[in-house]
Amino acid sequence: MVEVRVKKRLPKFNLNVSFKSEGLVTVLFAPSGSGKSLTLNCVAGVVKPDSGHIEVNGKVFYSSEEGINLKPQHRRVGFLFQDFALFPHLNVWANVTYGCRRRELANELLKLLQIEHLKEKLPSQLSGGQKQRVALARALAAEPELLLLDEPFSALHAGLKEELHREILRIIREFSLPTLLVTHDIDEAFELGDQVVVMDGGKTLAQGEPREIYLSPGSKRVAEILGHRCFIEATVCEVNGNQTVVKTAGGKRIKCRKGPFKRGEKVLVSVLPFSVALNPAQETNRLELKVKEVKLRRGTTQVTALFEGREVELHLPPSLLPNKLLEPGRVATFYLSPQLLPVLKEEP
Amino acid sequence: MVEVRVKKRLPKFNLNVSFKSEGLVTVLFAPSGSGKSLTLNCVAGVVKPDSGHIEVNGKVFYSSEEGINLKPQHRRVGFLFQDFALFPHLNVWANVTYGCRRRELANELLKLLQIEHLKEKLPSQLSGGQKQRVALARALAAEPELLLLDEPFSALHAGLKEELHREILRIIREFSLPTLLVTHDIDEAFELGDQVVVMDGGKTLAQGEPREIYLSPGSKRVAEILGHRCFIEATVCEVNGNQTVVKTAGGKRIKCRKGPFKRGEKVLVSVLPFSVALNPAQETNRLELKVKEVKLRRGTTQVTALFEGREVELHLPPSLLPNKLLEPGRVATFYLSPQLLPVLKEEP
Amino acid sequence: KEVWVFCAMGMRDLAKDAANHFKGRVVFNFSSSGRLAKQIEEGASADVYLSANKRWVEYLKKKGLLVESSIEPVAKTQLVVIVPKDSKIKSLKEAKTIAVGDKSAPVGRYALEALKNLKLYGELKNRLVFAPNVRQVAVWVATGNADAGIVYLSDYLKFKKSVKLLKVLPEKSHSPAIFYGAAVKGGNVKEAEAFLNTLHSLPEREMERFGFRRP
Amino acid sequence: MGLDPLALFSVKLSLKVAISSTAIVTLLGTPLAYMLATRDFPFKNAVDALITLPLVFPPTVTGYILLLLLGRKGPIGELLYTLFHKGIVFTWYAAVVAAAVASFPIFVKSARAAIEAVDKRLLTVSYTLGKGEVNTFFRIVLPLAKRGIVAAVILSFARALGEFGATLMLAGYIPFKTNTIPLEIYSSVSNGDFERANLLTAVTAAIALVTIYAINRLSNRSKQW
Amino acid sequence: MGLDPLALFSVKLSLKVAISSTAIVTLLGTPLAYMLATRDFPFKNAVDALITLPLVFPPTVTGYILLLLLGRKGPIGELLYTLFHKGIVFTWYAAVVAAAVASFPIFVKSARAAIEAVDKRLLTVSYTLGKGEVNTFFRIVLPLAKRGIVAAVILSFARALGEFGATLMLAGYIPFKTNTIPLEIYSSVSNGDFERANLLTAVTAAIALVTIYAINRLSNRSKQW
Ligand SMILES: Nc1ncnc2c1ncn2[C@@H]1O[C@H](COP(=O)(O)OP(=O)(O)OP(=O)(O)O)[C@@H](O)[C@H]1O
Ligand SMILES: Nc1ncnc2c1ncn2[C@@H]1O[C@H](COP(=O)(O)OP(=O)(O)OP(=O)(O)O)[C@@H](O)[C@H]1O
Ligand code: MOO
Ligand SMILES: [Mg+2]
Ligand SMILES: [Mg+2]
Repeated sequence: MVEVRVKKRLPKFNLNVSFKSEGLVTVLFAPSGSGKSLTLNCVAGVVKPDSGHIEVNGKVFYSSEEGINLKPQHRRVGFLFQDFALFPHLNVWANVTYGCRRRELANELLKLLQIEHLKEKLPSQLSGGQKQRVALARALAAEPELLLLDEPFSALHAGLKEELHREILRIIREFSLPTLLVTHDIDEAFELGDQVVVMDGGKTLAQGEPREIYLSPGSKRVAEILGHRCFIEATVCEVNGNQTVVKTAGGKRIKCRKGPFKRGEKVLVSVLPFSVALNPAQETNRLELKVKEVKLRRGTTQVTALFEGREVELHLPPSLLPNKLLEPGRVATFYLSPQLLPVLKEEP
Repeated sequence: MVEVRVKKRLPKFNLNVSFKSEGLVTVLFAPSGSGKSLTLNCVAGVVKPDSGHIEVNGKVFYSSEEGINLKPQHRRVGFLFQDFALFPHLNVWANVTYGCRRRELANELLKLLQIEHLKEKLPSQLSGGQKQRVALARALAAEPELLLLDEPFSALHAGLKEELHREILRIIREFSLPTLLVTHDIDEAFELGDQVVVMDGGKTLAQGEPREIYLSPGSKRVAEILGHRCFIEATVCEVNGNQTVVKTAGGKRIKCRKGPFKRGEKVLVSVLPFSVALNPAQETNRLELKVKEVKLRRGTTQVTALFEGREVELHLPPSLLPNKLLEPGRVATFYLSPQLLPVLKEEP
Repeated sequence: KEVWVFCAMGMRDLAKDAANHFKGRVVFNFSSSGRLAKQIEEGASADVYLSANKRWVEYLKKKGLLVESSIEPVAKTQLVVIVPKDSKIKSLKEAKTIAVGDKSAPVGRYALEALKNLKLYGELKNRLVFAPNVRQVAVWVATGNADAGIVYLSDYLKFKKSVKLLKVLPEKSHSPAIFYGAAVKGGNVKEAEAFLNTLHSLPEREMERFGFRRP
Repeated sequence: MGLDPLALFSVKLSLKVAISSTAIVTLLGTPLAYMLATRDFPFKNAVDALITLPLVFPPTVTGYILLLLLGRKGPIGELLYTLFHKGIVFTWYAAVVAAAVASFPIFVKSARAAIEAVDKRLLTVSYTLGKGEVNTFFRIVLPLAKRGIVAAVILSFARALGEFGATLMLAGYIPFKTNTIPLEIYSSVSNGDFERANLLTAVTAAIALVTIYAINRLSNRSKQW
Repeated sequence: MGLDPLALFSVKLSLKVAISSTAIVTLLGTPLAYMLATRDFPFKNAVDALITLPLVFPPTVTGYILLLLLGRKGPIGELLYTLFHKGIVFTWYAAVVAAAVASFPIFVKSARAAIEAVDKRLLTVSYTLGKGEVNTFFRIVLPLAKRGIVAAVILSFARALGEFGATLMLAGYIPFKTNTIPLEIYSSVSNGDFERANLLTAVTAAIALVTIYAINRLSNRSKQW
């Protein structure tokens, strides 16, 4: 269990985060410069908050009310810093074993992270991704009671990243190691996170399970941060068991994901690119849209279409191509799945 | 036009790269520790190669034969270092304008990269993503004749990354600025690259246009590096105009992507996860596979199925769910599109 | 026009007094006799050289740097034993540490000579502490770190406030402590001789005030 | 309790000497320290050792060696004499030379260590941004080594202010001409005039403290050089 | 051309004095430099300035002040006398004290600058890895400030080896007891025995060069402390 309530004023930046997570892995998800690293620094005791309360598994790290401020060396955190912060004068082995006495553990970690052969090298002789793995090994080798990972896989290639996702999850679960993970990769958040905390400009905006928060982000800002791109203004006209039915400005009725809305409420519908269903089904929405642009991407075909004058981006499986209907200028029929059309409160 | 042929011995690492690219943006794609950064360092003149030839738009930077070794300050490269290497004692503005005298340009770049408000801050007061953008601005502000970008967007969130992709491409095209780009993100390589150079262990393995090299990687190693995961052994049994037909060990005939193969040749078929076509079509392969695991991901449903005892990973659009047929243990029918089943030479 | 006088530390105050009586302007350079000799040898622009013994005068004479006719003794003083003001010591033998000038400083040579002649050297040899010049001896005694010290009478007079006189060394126990003066070749010889004359013609009483007598 | 004219002169002189010496040492020593820190050249270690010698030699010996070199008969002295028709021995220039030679090793050693501590990659980065070595030196090396170089300047100034042995040998004690404070203090002590010596010591201390404070302030204020 | 017994003794003594002094200065100076570099405490600037003073004062004045403090009538001297029934003035300990006081400011200033140049974040990182301040000091601060601290050690050693003025004042010139090389050189020069002075000067230079070389080698070899 991790509880973080922290206030900290910096010149031109105010941090005011607050979250509590029962899950093992809590992902901090936020745009660049939102205070993620700062939050981790407060938890690790590297930065002293102005006020607040930080507690991990019942151990109070910091509490302005109770006057507690544990020294960093007594917090037992394993911190992977965003810029690695390896000790430049120590070789890989000395860096990794700096905080631990168990050689076997260190050896195992090096093997796991595929940096065994680099034991003797100095940080200045490592590539970016190698440094990142050494930093990860160092954090894990200290046998921490809390893991703080600041973008731990950002410098790794896909294959290795996937492998390490699995391994790290295994370690975290094996030792029931509470973890705060910062990532910019929404798929990584899905893959690793039990809880996702969405932040912006130093504040916590929302929190929830990855899938839940992604499909019901609640507000437009949270949706944007999570990667939603197209929003359509509409009015709720029907609320039933598992759907919210809305009416757009153009009068089109669209079946959407359910949510806590009242009839007549002004809302936004987020059109997720992969909401496209390929077959008509009973529930799907049928839309005739004018295709504006078709782009081949790697695992998908990206179609930009116009819905009531607004650009909507839709992703189709590449196996559909070549598809004569999807040429710029033509009008094509799309079926959108209501479950992938979240409804958001319209903000003032 | 960029031509790079470089040899350099380091303790326990040999760099031996060689490529020539007519495209504007050349992506270096390789696993961590393959020598990408080292290659950029050689091009910038930061590291002196043992031998080779480096030429950009007709200007020879280095040539061991001709005895040319231009000083870094005369190469006019804009280098975004993987670890940013900002000047710690200079604020953002001074860092960005360090190599240029044109204030308007610097201002424009700061605005474009959304770091205008940070002008007065020192690097130590910036977040990771902010540092990265300052480094990018600094590289661009020097009005270089060659751009070297070492993972320029790795610390940014998706929304900003997409925006910057567009902007950077615009700048590169506007100034016809040849660019070497290192990235670990295959989608970024697709988005930005005119040419992709695949490297491994210090050597260049392959080169080509992103889509072309992705779908016809030629060898298993290149395919792996580009993110292919499942390979099935087979023998070519028919070669026609736009398909290669192979037969698996289990006797199943599979229509695959065309390639330079001869009948009877032993090959590997790479099963791309998004090769799944949703409808049966004339050309598609019909496979009955036993579902082993179904995982909900964000934009996709990941199905692990067994093909002749081997695990195959397939991605389905999420809008298909819930789908009773896709339960672990059941046998389901999948249609695979031949165009997304590249055939590779089997290596010894 | 000014006269440059290179003056041994031991007769500093006397020379300054002479300068007050002199019509022209005097520029002084004080140091130990030896060091001054070496500076002159290196070509320092000195006009007058005042040494604490004959040895350094001879040294420069041999190198042909002095106007030989001008070499003459200018003053004479006595050697005395001083002890800290609050000392209860009655004789030099009771002192555990005795400060003297080192062999190079004329004051030290005189002192060693005297100790040897008084048959004290063998006994006191291991209690001696050597100072680079005469004033240092006085400082050590004045601060109570040396139990006794051998200095010129002129120094005793200068440090009277913090030291007391134990005894005056017998005249015969050491070669006479005579200061010499000379004009330097290549310098302003005429003015130099004028200054030396002023020094020679100082009244006896005035010299005694500083602890000196006419040689 | 005031300063007599001679003491006052010595204070002014000492300031002049210490400032000149520090300026010379900084101007000559900084490039040398940079060379020693960043380059490999033949006899580098020899140069390094040679510079350290004036620190090891007792000041009197240093003074003596300088006298041999700069005196009227010395190789450099003769040259100066033919060029300018006067020597520098027993002038205030001699005091500057003595102070400079005495503080040079301290400056170079400290400044070199400071420059060596600068991340060499940043120099490379500066080169790639089109800046040559001189530009890079002033905009990157110097600011980043600032603390260490300021410490070196302070040490040099202090050492110059206190230089005694070599000055006495090379410049002599000439009232109203070469009587720097240390020489004047020495003279006072030899005169048994302890009060004057104490006063001058206090003045030295005051000058040193004020200067150190000023240098520190100045260097802290200007974030950028 | 050999060394007479007295000269030989002075060489041994000087080595003993310089090594002892450097050891003391390093042991006391390093923690102080660390405190000055990383902490804020009241009168920090005053402490800093106070340490610098021995550098500013002419060595004779420093020696005189030490004599007043450590002499038989001085506050510290009296204490030593009641405790050990002997003083240190005119013993080789006095030479060590003089050398240590003279080299302390150089050491602390240089070492402080070196420690200040260490990236403070790495200390934090060490704390988060469970290491306390002492551990962190030895495993992070010291190795990273090594170059600067080694330079400081060399400067201190050289300064100690060359210390003359204060030693002469505090230890006196006592043959076979306190005659360090500089004092012996001075004695030779005043005797007009220039050959012996030159020989001793050469010996000093040799010792300095060998020691500096050795310290540099030693510190380069041990990549980790
Ligand atoms: N020492 C400091 N002084 C002033 N402002 C600071 C300081 N450190 C950080 N900031 C500001 O605090 C904000 C949050 O920084 P933080 O490093 O926590 O961001 P982040 O969420 O980790 O971003 P990124 O994803 O880019 O790493 C930034 O806007 C940054 O400019
Ligand atoms: N100075 C050096 N001495 C010895 N080996 C080095 C040195 N610099 C780099 N290497 C090695 O060279 C190899 C290539 O390094 P490089 O930084 O080019 O990798 P990269 O492809 O950029 O990897 P990444 O994606 O992790 O940044 C690595 O295995 C690294 O360990
Ligand atoms: O000239 Mo002195 O005072 O005997 O050394
Ligand atoms: Mg961050
Ligand atoms: Mg790299």
